[in-house]
Parts: sequence; structure tokens; C-alpha cells
Amino acid sequence: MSHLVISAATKTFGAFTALHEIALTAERGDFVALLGPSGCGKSTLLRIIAGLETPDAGTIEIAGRDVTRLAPEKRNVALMFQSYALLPHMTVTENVRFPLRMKGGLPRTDQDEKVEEALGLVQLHDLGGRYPRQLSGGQQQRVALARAIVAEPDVLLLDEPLSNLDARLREDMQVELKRLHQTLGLTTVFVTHDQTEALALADTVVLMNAGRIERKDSPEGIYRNPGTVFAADFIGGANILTITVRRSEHGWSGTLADGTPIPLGDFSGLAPGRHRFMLRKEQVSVSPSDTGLIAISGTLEARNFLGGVTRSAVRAGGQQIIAVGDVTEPLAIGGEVTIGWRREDLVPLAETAAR
Amino acid sequence: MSHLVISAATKTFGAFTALHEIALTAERGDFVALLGPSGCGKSTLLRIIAGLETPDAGTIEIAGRDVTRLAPEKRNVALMFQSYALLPHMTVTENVRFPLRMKGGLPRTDQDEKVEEALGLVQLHDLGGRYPRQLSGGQQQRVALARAIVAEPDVLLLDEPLSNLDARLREDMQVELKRLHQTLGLTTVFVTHDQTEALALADTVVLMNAGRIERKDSPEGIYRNPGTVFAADFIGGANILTITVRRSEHGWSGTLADGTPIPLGDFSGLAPGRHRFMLRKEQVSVSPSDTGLIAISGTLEARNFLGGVTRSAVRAGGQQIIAVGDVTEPLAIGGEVTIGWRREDLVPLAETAAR
Amino acid sequence: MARGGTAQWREPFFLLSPGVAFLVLAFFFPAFQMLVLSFLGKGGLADGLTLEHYRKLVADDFYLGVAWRTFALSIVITASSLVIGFPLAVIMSRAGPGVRRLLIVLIVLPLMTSVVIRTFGWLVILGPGGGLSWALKSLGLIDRQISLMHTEAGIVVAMVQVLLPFLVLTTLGSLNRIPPDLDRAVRTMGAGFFRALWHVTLPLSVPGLVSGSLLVFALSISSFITPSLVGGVRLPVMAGSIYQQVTGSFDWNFAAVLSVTLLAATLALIVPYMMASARMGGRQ
Amino acid sequence: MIGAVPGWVRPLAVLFVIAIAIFMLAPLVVVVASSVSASEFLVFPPRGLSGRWYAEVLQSDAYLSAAWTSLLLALMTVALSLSLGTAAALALARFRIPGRAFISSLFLSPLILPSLIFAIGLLMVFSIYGNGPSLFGLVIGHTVITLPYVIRTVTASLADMDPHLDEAARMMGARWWQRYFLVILPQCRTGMAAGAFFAFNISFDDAVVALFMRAPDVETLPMRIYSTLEFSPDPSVAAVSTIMIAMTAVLVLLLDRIFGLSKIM
Amino acid sequence: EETLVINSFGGSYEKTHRDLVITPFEEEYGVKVKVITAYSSDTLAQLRAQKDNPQFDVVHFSGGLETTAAAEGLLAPIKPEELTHYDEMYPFAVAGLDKGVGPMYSTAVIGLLYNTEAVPEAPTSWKDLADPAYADHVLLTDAAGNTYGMLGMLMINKVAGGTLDDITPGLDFIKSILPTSTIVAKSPEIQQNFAQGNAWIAPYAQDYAYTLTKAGLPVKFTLPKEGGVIAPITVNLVAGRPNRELALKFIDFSIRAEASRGWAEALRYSPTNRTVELPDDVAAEVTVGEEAAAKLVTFDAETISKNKPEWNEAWTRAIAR
Ligand SMILES: Nc1ncnc2c1ncn2[C@@H]1O[C@H](COP(=O)(O)OP(=O)(O)OP(=O)(O)O)[C@@H](O)[C@H]1O
Ligand SMILES: Nc1ncnc2c1ncn2[C@@H]1O[C@H](COP(=O)(O)OP(=O)(O)OP(=O)(O)O)[C@@H](O)[C@H]1O
Ligand SMILES: NCCCCNCCCN
Ligand SMILES: [Mg+2]
Ligand SMILES: [Mg+2]
Repeated sequence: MSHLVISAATKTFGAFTALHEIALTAERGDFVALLGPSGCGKSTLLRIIAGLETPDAGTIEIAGRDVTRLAPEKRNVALMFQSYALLPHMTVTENVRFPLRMKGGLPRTDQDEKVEEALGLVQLHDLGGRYPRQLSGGQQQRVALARAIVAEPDVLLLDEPLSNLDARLREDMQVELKRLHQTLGLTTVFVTHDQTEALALADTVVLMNAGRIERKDSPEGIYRNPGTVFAADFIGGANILTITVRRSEHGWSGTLADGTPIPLGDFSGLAPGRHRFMLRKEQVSVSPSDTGLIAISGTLEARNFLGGVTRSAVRAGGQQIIAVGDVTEPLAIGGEVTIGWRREDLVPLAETAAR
Repeated sequence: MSHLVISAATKTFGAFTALHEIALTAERGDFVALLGPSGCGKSTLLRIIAGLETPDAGTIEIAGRDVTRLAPEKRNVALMFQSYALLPHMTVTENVRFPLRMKGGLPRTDQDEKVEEALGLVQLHDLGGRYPRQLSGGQQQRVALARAIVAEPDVLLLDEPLSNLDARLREDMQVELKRLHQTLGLTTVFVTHDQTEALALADTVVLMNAGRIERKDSPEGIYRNPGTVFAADFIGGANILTITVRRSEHGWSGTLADGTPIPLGDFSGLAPGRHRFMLRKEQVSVSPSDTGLIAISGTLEARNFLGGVTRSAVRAGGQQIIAVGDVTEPLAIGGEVTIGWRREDLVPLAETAAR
Repeated sequence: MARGGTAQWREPFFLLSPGVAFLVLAFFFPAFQMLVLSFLGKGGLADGLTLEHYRKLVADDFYLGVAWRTFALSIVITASSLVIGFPLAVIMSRAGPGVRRLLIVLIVLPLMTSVVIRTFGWLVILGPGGGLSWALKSLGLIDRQISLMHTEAGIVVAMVQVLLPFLVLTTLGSLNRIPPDLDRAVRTMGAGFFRALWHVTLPLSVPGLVSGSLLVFALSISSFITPSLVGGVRLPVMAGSIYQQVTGSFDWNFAAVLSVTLLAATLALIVPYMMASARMGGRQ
Repeated sequence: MIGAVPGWVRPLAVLFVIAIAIFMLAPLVVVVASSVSASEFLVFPPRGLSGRWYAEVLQSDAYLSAAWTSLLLALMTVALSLSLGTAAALALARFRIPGRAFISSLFLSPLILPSLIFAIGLLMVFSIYGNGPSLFGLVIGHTVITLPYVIRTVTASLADMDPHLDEAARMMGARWWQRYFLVILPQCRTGMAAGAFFAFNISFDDAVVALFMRAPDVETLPMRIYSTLEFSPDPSVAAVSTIMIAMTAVLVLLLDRIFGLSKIM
Repeated sequence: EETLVINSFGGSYEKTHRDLVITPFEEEYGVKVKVITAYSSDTLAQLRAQKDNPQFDVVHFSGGLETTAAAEGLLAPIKPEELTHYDEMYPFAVAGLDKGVGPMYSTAVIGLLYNTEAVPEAPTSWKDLADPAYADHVLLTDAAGNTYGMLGMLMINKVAGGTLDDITPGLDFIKSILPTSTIVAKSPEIQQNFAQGNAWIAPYAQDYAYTLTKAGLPVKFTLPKEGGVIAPITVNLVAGRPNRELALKFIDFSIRAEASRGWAEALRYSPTNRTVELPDDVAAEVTVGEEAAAKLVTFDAETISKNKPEWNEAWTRAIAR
């Protein structure tokens, strides 16, 4: 039996439905990322698992026990709040010790040891004596993380655990979080608005949209084949091409919005007509002249150096297409360029998720 | 004469020196990014330019006029605050109109027009009637941006203007900001803690460290040749290798911490001994076997799918080396791998900036 | 907040000086007048300064008794207000907007009713044959008429009704500033309702409880209309005695002595309390 | 939240609130009920039912002029107290002033000096150095006792103010008066409203300072009530009080409409 | 327009005061009279605070504070020839002029008030206060804060064998009945206690009995066999004011027979002007005439003034719990 089972959970706030019949399961030790735009219900879902909100319908089971109507303090679930929710009148150490004190049963020295360990994980050994207001935002966030993991809960819920860290520290913490997860094997559900983070950390990525689960897959699966326009757009911000698809005796072919013809691979099962396709930015090449790939010509609108790679915005086929990659040849803004991709890089998308 | 000239500006808070003799110039229409770790003095520098702090020493000139002792309201400088500082009792429109009202001299209809235009730029046409508390963090940030640009100041100062936006909106706003800058040609100084953003937007990147300017260069220049360990580490988080350099009759050679020998290119002017070198993550290749590049072997510690690319952590030469790139072959965690790079990818670094 | 261009002291100086000047002239000067009076001989300044009035106070355990009663009553009133006020404030802070509004009106209305009139109400309720006696009798709790008029208990009851709002309103202010996530966070950490109350809500409402109870204490130690009407002449309190000295015995010097004593005692209690709570508040 | 409040606590809380409501309202109920009594003296429960005391009050020059005096006094007190108090609170909350804690406690000190003592001192000062008590003197006295409330409420409302707002206004070219009237004062308007409410009610209700600072032709409503009780304790005082209670209720509801009560209190 | 600043006692007293004296005076002399509502002790407190710069021209006292005020030099003496109505007054009413205080324009008489329903037989002696029949229903008035209370205490003291120089017998008597009595400070409480049936018998003033009767309470006043006390109500000239002439006219106006009669008719204060003639029903409820006056005790105002602070202390201690 799965460790965490959410069945048909619905949550409304007045007339507004924040969650629509969410179904989600996770095995013991799973690392699940909840991804989705602001306001799509990620925090609400965590809060329902934690017991801070009662679903209007549906059930939550943890470790085989129906906890839908169980008070939060009886669930052995830890939630790290988006707002940290550190207790301002307690030091860092006292904050981290708090869950251990509440659980009880652990002698003081063992508590100290666990607190030390948790603070070590988040690289905050030295700051145990400080009060939250004496910490920077990033340090506060790490205290909250330490407090969430210290009591080794059945389910660990993290709401944007790393959002306030700068890029370097964030990378460190991601590594730490992953290692922690591997060590403790806690069933973890974490929320992020950062696609890269979700892809980097999770075993399973759950993409939410307007209170519904749009897509659930492994990081590579969801990246390679997002399935819907929304998912493709949200995960890694791909180019979305609208192509009118035709089938002739020679195989499939299509035209872009402005009529530019595009050769297509084999899409058996796709009805002729207008369809949307994903084309990843890094799979688009930009060059001054034809390269032998599938290629169309366009105008270079902007170039940005991103460090390591260059981002080019090209107007072609009646829309803007973004390419990210090495472009070594010097190209003039406003000049004519050719963009190309491999036939198989075009991935067809459904307009909406099947429900 | 340069449009903005900061000479030997020093600012202390009690015993703490937040800025050490900062010298910085910008031409009319320049787009300068201030980059640096938290607490390095970025906001303080902006506040000095704005007139909200008086430097203890040094001068500020704007458009040829010494403004060091001029009140902020007389400088025609706009500052977008890290915390937005929207007036909570005014609607979005009223907030954006405020600078125009204060400047005076513009008939109401022209004001309306400018406000409309500014709101259009930040994609907030429809929300003019709302109060700040009725907006999401990202929307508030955009209102603050609109308010900063609406009166076309001599110098536009932006303190982390995009930090609260999710990746997609942030990308949009970066494009918008760049376009805006090109259209209005405002001399702009913006603060960010995000390397990619600095590289993508600015003409000039100023890297600060502990109240000093560590490095000032074009985005590509600072990326390709950061010059110091700090800069290399901060910009794009490169691998830093400590190599003991020797010069023999065959040319240069070196050894890593654990003695692994490394062939080196020609570093004329480098004294023999221990030196630090930068090796960009995306310039490291990882493969199961030798590839003919400069290569050392190591153990694969972790693999992460980042969307588009894979991040590999390899223990080799006595340290962890990170590689980012396509790795198509399946590699086992814990297994033996070979990492390689091109001779010229190793960039020597100074320990500290010359002062 | 440093500002470029303008001298830093100018703005606060212009903002503060009218108020300070006003206070000095309209408050400290008159208060000082009373202090001087307590050291003046009967013949006024001509007699020079004297400690005779203070001697009278110290030699007399009657007034020490009055002072003690005043103090003890104020502490009981303050403690009762805390005990009733804290849970009430918590209930208000967690009630829905409708109930909360109702409760605020309930709390504010009595505050704004003339003391004289409100105390008259108490006379009726607490007096012999009054509402309380009647209610207890109907409930079968007592068999003969009782009266809380002219008792210390009566003073406490009436004063708590008068002063409770100060405590509740200031505490409510503190409670409203506690982020609701804190309570939820400790619930997920295994704390039940009461432990969350104890570990989060109570410590974080300390600033409000402190300033509210200071207010209640200061107002109860210096009140005289309600204590003298409800407590009657046989239970004199300090402020009543001062009034009595001024308008009955015409001994203004001694009235001043009592005033200074009352003030000193109030300060002696309030200052350490404030300092202790500032230390606690400083931790937050 | 499930189990946000344990099941058995809820009914207890309801009982508690009801008990408090009875406790807080009982004296008021007595007053209101006595005001409609037909009998000649204050009695509870009322004997008979009559509106005659209301008619009497509303036709009584003495009551009406006392009410007018009290209203005038309260309004002047509010104006003075609010100007001095808001300015001081703004300075104390927004600037790092040397000795700030000391100055704050100066402003709060009228709270701990019994107003009786202060009133006698003030009477002496006005008599020795001036022409004796007057309406002006009462305004001064009431301003002193209400100032701490204004300072407290305004300071509290400024605690949540973003300190950068003022700077932002400067950046946008606002001069000092524009900063104060367009930016800073609007931020503390709930605090000012609460302060004004307290100041108004304290002044309107004060019987202690008014007892000593009595001046010719200046009879406040509480003094009127007080002396009426002494010589003809009829239900008219209850009627006046009921009217005052009703006015307060209206004021409270009005404040709630405009600012939201829970923000103010 | 000339103005005069006076005090009056508020409530129905002040209303009557205006009708009988203030308004007619203003009309007759074309001046303005400003009234400050303040009881005797508060008025004295104000006068003292304003010693060097008084705001009052004329002050009214009830219960004897004028002697204290005079002793402190707050009042200006009045000569008999300055009052046109001097000769119409009972001698006791103008006896104070010698000592620098103003004339009594009426008096309250202190005796016993009793509840006619609970006590069908009127009490006859001050000593009845100790009668077990009245136990738990005796109502005393604070002697330190209320002048009627003080005069009542002095009368009890006299009956108990004390003198103005020794009030111990009186205090002992009061202590003996303390466990079964209630002590109140303010007149509204007297009304309250009679209304709630708590009070059956109380030493207090004749005029207040009338107030209670008017309010519908079954209360009557009786003069015990030992007699009652005169509580003087005086009108005094304040020292150090510029318009002495007008103030004197006001005082003279206050003691005219019409005024004195008016006080009796409206509020049952006993007249001090010998020429007053009263209707029978009114006369029955006041103490009037030479014969009745003979039953009244006047305590020496100067001694009272001298001993008052001491008595206050002693009284306060005697009753304090
Ligand atoms: N108590 C509430 N009352 C009314 N609406 C609510 C409440 N809590 C949440 N919502 C609404 O439910 C929706 C989902 O909110 P939720 O906090 O779960 O979003 P989220 O996905 O966590 O967004 P973010 O990334 O911005 O944190 C939002 O539209 C929000 O406005
Ligand atoms: N008013 C002040 N008093 C004392 N120290 C100050 C003050 N303002 C800033 N500092 C200190 O000066 C340093 C620089 O602060 P600043 O706000 O400029 O940093 P920053 O580079 O903007 O950091 P961040 O990225 O976190 O916003 C910090 O160490 C800060 O603590
Ligand atoms: N919050 C203001 C209430 C002031 C206290 N009222 C007491 C009555 C004074 N007459
Ligand atoms: Mg959220
Ligand atoms: Mg900053």
C-alpha cells in the first residue's frame, strides 16, 4: 500500500475551488515535487496533507491510516511553511528543538544531538543562539528546514524551501536536501515555482494548474514529453509552434501561421488540422545560412549572453522563436538568419489535460 | 563628461564600513548591473546615488552637476525599492501618477497618458484601480517598476526589480526592461543577486564584494575572465582548481591537490607554485572512457537532470568537480568516469582583486 | 533614517518640541507644584521646606493601611483583569468577523459610559436587594440577602468592569500581530491546542499583556470615584483620601504627601515591570 | 483546521463570553432600564414605563448647554491632543532620537499620575499664574490626560508602516508637506482615528479634572449629571446616560464602517 | 455689562436659586451673573487654590465652611449697615457677620429621617439609632466628607454627653452601632438605600426628606426631643474682588423675605428672615418661628472650623474597617 494516498480531495474557499478532486499517491521514500504557477493550489494541497485545512471531499491516508479528520498534531507530518513560521521568541536552537519537545520521549541530551545534527545539515552550527530576527532571510529559511526534518516525520512537506537563497547557496542546499532524503528516506512532498529545481530534485514531478493536477511524471518524462501546451510552456519555457498538419502521399507535412512549409516526422494518430507542437529552445540552432536541418529563415531580434550560452530571439514563421545555445558566429541584430531543428524535436501537444 | 560619476564614495554605519572608496562612472544610456553577495553594499550604493544616504567622503555627479549634498527630491533620480514601497492608500494608477504630480507642470490628461503607457509596459493595464494589497507580489513589483520609469528620470535605480517573479514572468520582464531601456535610453543602475540576470541585461557588470568593487567589465568579459577567485565563484559558480604549477623544458605542467598531473597551456608571466584556476562547468565533459582531451579519472557522485542538460558531480583529483552538459551514455552513480576539458579552458585567477 | 541634504535632527525636533513644551508646562509644572507643596510648611514658602508632613504619614499606620489596601486592591484588580482578559482577547482574535465586532462593541461601550452613571448601575446590582442578590437567591445559592456594596469584592467587581477593556484592547493588538502560521506550525509539530496557546500565543502576547496590565494597575491605583461609591467611606483608598484631604480636611500639604507617596509607589512597581518586559519584548 | 479548538472548549468559550457580556453590560442595562421608569427616582427594576425623562432632558436648557459645552470641549481636546500627539508619535516612531525611550515615557507619564493630583496642581497653576480655570484650562487639562492615548494608538499604527514609503516619496520629488499630507499621515490614520475616539470619550466623560477646573458658565455634562444626582436624583440622569451610550454605540459603529474596528483597537 | 461670578449647588437647588435670586437680580440690576456649579467643599478648595486671584465674587456655603474660609482670609467681612434687610433676620442668621462671614439666607435642619412604612412610630430620640428594632437599617452619613453628616455626628456626640472639645462619646456611640449600620458618603446613596428598603432611619436634613417624599418614597422628617442642628446656608463676600458693591447688593438681595420664603416653598429649607409668612402645609415641613428655633442647636462655627481636620481623622479611623 502506498505511503501517502490522496483521493479525490476537493477544497473550496467560499465560491472559489482551490483544489478539484486531487488524486495523488506516493510510496515510502518518494520525493515528489509540486510545480505550478502562483495560486494554483500547491500550498493548499500541502496544508490539506498536514491537516491545516479540511478537504470538503476526499480522503488522505498516511501509512495506511485515514487521517482526513485527524488533528495536525497527531499526524506526524512536518510542514515547512512558505513564510518559515519561526517562533520569534525562541532562539534557533529552541526553534529546532521544539518538535522534539512536543513529541516527547527523548532525553534532553539526545534532543541536543539531533538539533546539532539538523543545524549542521543546513550549515547553521554557529547560529544556534540567535533569534530569528537576527538572521537573514536565507538563514531563517534554513532554520525552518532544520526544524522540519529534525523529528523525522512520516511525511515531510516543504513549501518553497529554497526560494530565498541566492543561486550558490541554493545549489548547495539542493545537494544537501537530496542527500538528506537519501539518508533518511523520508517521504517528501515539496513545492517550488522553479522548474529546474523540481527537475533536479524530485523522483516525481506533479504539475498543477488551477487546482488540478495537469501532469505527473518523472523529471525526464515530463521534460521530454510534457503532453499539454500548459506543461510545455511552464516546464522550461519551450517554443510553442502552431502548425497546420496535412497528410499527403509523401508522409506528413505542415505550415506555420504565415504559411511557411514545415516537413514533419511521422505522427500516426494525429488528425489533420491545426495542432500545437513544442520545440525546446536548446534544440533550435541559429546560423547565418542553411545548415541542412529542417530550416526556416527569420530575423534576429535580440541576443543575450546568459553565461555559458546565448539566447537568441528570432522572428520566423510569423512568431518569435527562442533559441538557446552556443552561437559562435557573429550575428547582427535585425539581420537575416536561419533557424533549424531536427525533425524529431517537434513534440505534439494536447490543448488541455484529459480529465 | 560621463552622465553619472561616483568618486571615492565611502559610507560607514558606526564602526562598519559599508562602502570603501567606490569609484564608478556610467555614460548616458548605460545599463549597469550591480552584482554581489547579500550585504556587500549594493543597496547602500544605490541609496547614495539617490540621496537617501550622504556619503562620508567622496562625491556624486549626475549630468555634470555635483549632487552629493542635494536633497533626493531635487535630483531627478528614480529609485525602485527592494521592498517596492508602494503607497498602500493609493491605487495602482495613483501610485504611478505620484511622481508626475510631484514634479508638476504636466496637465492631467498628459499624466494619464504617461501612466497608461507605463502600466502597459509592465503589462498591468487592467489593474489600475486596484490597491497594492490586492495585488500579488509580482504585480506589486511591476507597479513599482512602472512608478520608477514613468517620470523619465535622469538616472533610474532599480533594487532587485525582478526578484519576486516566477521564472517565466521574470524572463518576460527582462525582455521588457531591456526594450524599455533601449526605447527610453535612461541611464540605469540595477541591483541583482542573480548572475544570469546581470549577464543577460547589462552593458556593464559591476561585481561588488564587502563594500568594494571587485570587478567591472562587460558581461562576456567578466564571464570569460573573472580575474579573481571570488568573481569566478560568484559568476556562474565555476569549478575552482588548485594547481601546483611547474615549468619544465617541455613547457608548463601542474599537479592537482592529490598529485594528479595536469598538462597546462602557456601561462607566461605566471610564477611557479600553487595557483587557482577556473574551469567552467559546461566546459567539462564526462564520459565512461578516455576521450583524447585533457582527462583525469574520478568517481561519479551524483547526476541530476536539469531540463535540457544534466549536472554531474565527480570526485576527482582530490575535489568535487561539477560538469554540466549533455551526457547521453548511461552512467552509474559511484562508478568510474573520465572527465576532460580543453587545455585553454583553464583560466588562472588572482586570489583577491588588486586594490 | 539618514537623509541626504537636510540636517537629521531638524525634523524630529520640530515634531517633538510642541508636545514636549506642552507637557512640561501643562503637566510637569503642575505636578511639580504638588511635589513642592508636600515639603512646604503650613505658612507657605516663608516657613521654608520641611519634612513634617512626611513624618505624619510615616508615624501613622492608618494611612499605611490605606496605602496597603489600595495596593492590594489594584493588584487583585489587575490580576483579575488578566485572568479574564487574556482568554477573552484570544477568543476575540479567533472569532469570525461578526462575533469579533460584536465583542469589540461589548468591550468598548462600557468604557465610554460615564463612571458616575455606571457606578450607579453597580449600586443597584450589588446593593442589598439588588440584582446580584436576587439572581443568587433565585438560583438557590444563598438564602438571605447579600450585598457586595461597601466590600472589597464589590470594588474589584466594579473596577474590573471599568478597566477590563484596556487590557483586552491592548492584548488584542498584540494577538493580531501574531502571524497565524505560527500557531499552525506548532500544531504540525505535535503541539495540541493548549500547548500551542502556552508556547506561542501567550509568550507572543506578552507586550500587550504588559502594557494593558500597567494601564489597569495605574488607573486602578489612582481611581477614586468608583472605589468610594462602591467601597464606601469605610474602605478608604489612597486617591479617595487625597480627595478627602483636599476638600474635607483642607490639608493640602498632606494631600500632596499622599500624592507623592502614591506616585512613588506606582513608579516603584511599574518601572521594574516595564524594564523586565522591555527585556522580554526585546527578544522578539 | 481539524481540531483547531478541542470540541469541549467551544461551548466553554461560548459560556465564558456570555458571562462576560452579562458582566460588562449589567450596569448599562440597569441605567437604560431606569431611564424609562415612570417613577420619580432612580430605581431598578423600573416602575412603570415612560419616556418623560427623555422629554425632560431634551427640553432642559441645563442639560443641552452642558452637552454643548462637553461637545465643544471634547472637540477642542481632540484637535489639540491629536496635533501634538501625532507629531510626537511620528518623531518617536520614525527617527532614532537620543533618549527616545525617555521621551516616550515622558509622554506616557500622565497615565500613571492620578488625574486627581494633576487636576489640583493644574488648578493651582491656573490660579496663580493665570485668571483661574476656564474652558481653555479644561482643554489643556484634558489634552494632558488624553495625550498618552493618542501617542499610543498612533505609534502602534506606525509600527506596521514601511519605512521606505517616506523615502520613496522623496525620490518621487515630494516636498516635506507633500510627504506628510500625502504619504505619512494617511499611513497612521487608523491610529489617529482610534486616538481621537479615546480622546473624545475621555474628555466627554471626565469628571475629575472638570471637578477642579470648574469655570464660570462652563458646566460639562458629567458635572451636570453629578450635581443632578446630588440634588434631584431622578431618572433624567439615566436618560442622559442612555443617550450617551447610544451616541457611543453610533460612534463605534461609524468607526467600524470607516476603518474597521479590529484595525483600530 | 457688569458681571458677578457666584457658585451654586447644581440640580434642582440651582434651578430654584436661579428662579428666586439670580434671574430676578439680573433683571433688577441689569447685570450678568455667572454661575459655577460647585458644592461647598469643592468651592472652598477652588477658593484656596485661587487665593491670590479668586474668580468668585460671591460664594455660597452650606454646613459651615464659611468660617474656615473667613479664617483663611478668603472672605471679606460685611457690616450690618451694608445690608438693607439686616433687621429682618433672625439673630442667629446674622451672628456670623462679626466673625467676617456672610448671612444665612436659609437653613437646613438636621434631624432624623425615617421610613414611614417600616417604622410607623416616629423615632423620638437620637438615641433611638441604637434601638435594636432598627438594627441593620440605620443609615449614617460620612462626617468627614459631608457637612450634614458632620453636624449629625456632633448632635449624636452632644446627646451622648460629648462636647465640641471632646467627641469621643459620640464616636463611641457610633462605633457601638457600626456593625448594624451602613455609612454612605453622598445623598444619592441615601435615596437609593431608602428606595431599596435598606434604610429605615437616618440622621439627615429636613429638606432632603422633602426631596425623597417628592420622589414618592415613604420618608418623613422628625425633630427628636433633644432638638436638631442648624446647618447654615450662607452667602459670602469673597475678598480681593473689584466689584464689592454689586456683590453686596447680591447678598442683600439673597436674604430678602421673598427669597427666603421661596426656598421653603420649593425645597423646604427653613427661612432665616423673620418676616416670612408660609402656607400651613409648607410651614409643617420646615422649622420656622422663634419657638421652633429655640429647639435648634447651633454649634460654634469657629470651634468647628478649628477642630474639623482633627475630627475628620478621628472619624475616619473610627469607622474604617
Ligand atoms: N483561506 C483562503 N481563503 C480564500 N482563498 C484562499 C485561501 N487560501 C488560499 N486561497 C486561494 O486558493 C488558491 C490557491 O492558493 P495556494 O496558496 O494553494 O496557492 P499556491 O499554489 O501555493 O501559490 P504560490 O505559489 O503563490 O504560493 C489561491 O487562488 C488563493 O487565493
Ligand atoms: N542603516 C544601517 N546601519 C547599519 N548597518 C547598515 C545600515 N544599512 C546597511 N547596513 C549594512 O551595510 C551592509 C550593506 O548593506 P546593503 O543593504 O547595501 O546590502 P546589499 O548588498 O543591498 O544586500 P542584499 O542583497 O541583502 O540586499 C550590510 O552589512 C548592512 O548590514
Ligand atoms: N479609554 C478611555 C476611557 C477613560 C476612562 N474612563 C474613566 C472615566 C473617567 N471619568
Ligand atoms: Mg504557496
Ligand atoms: Mg539590498
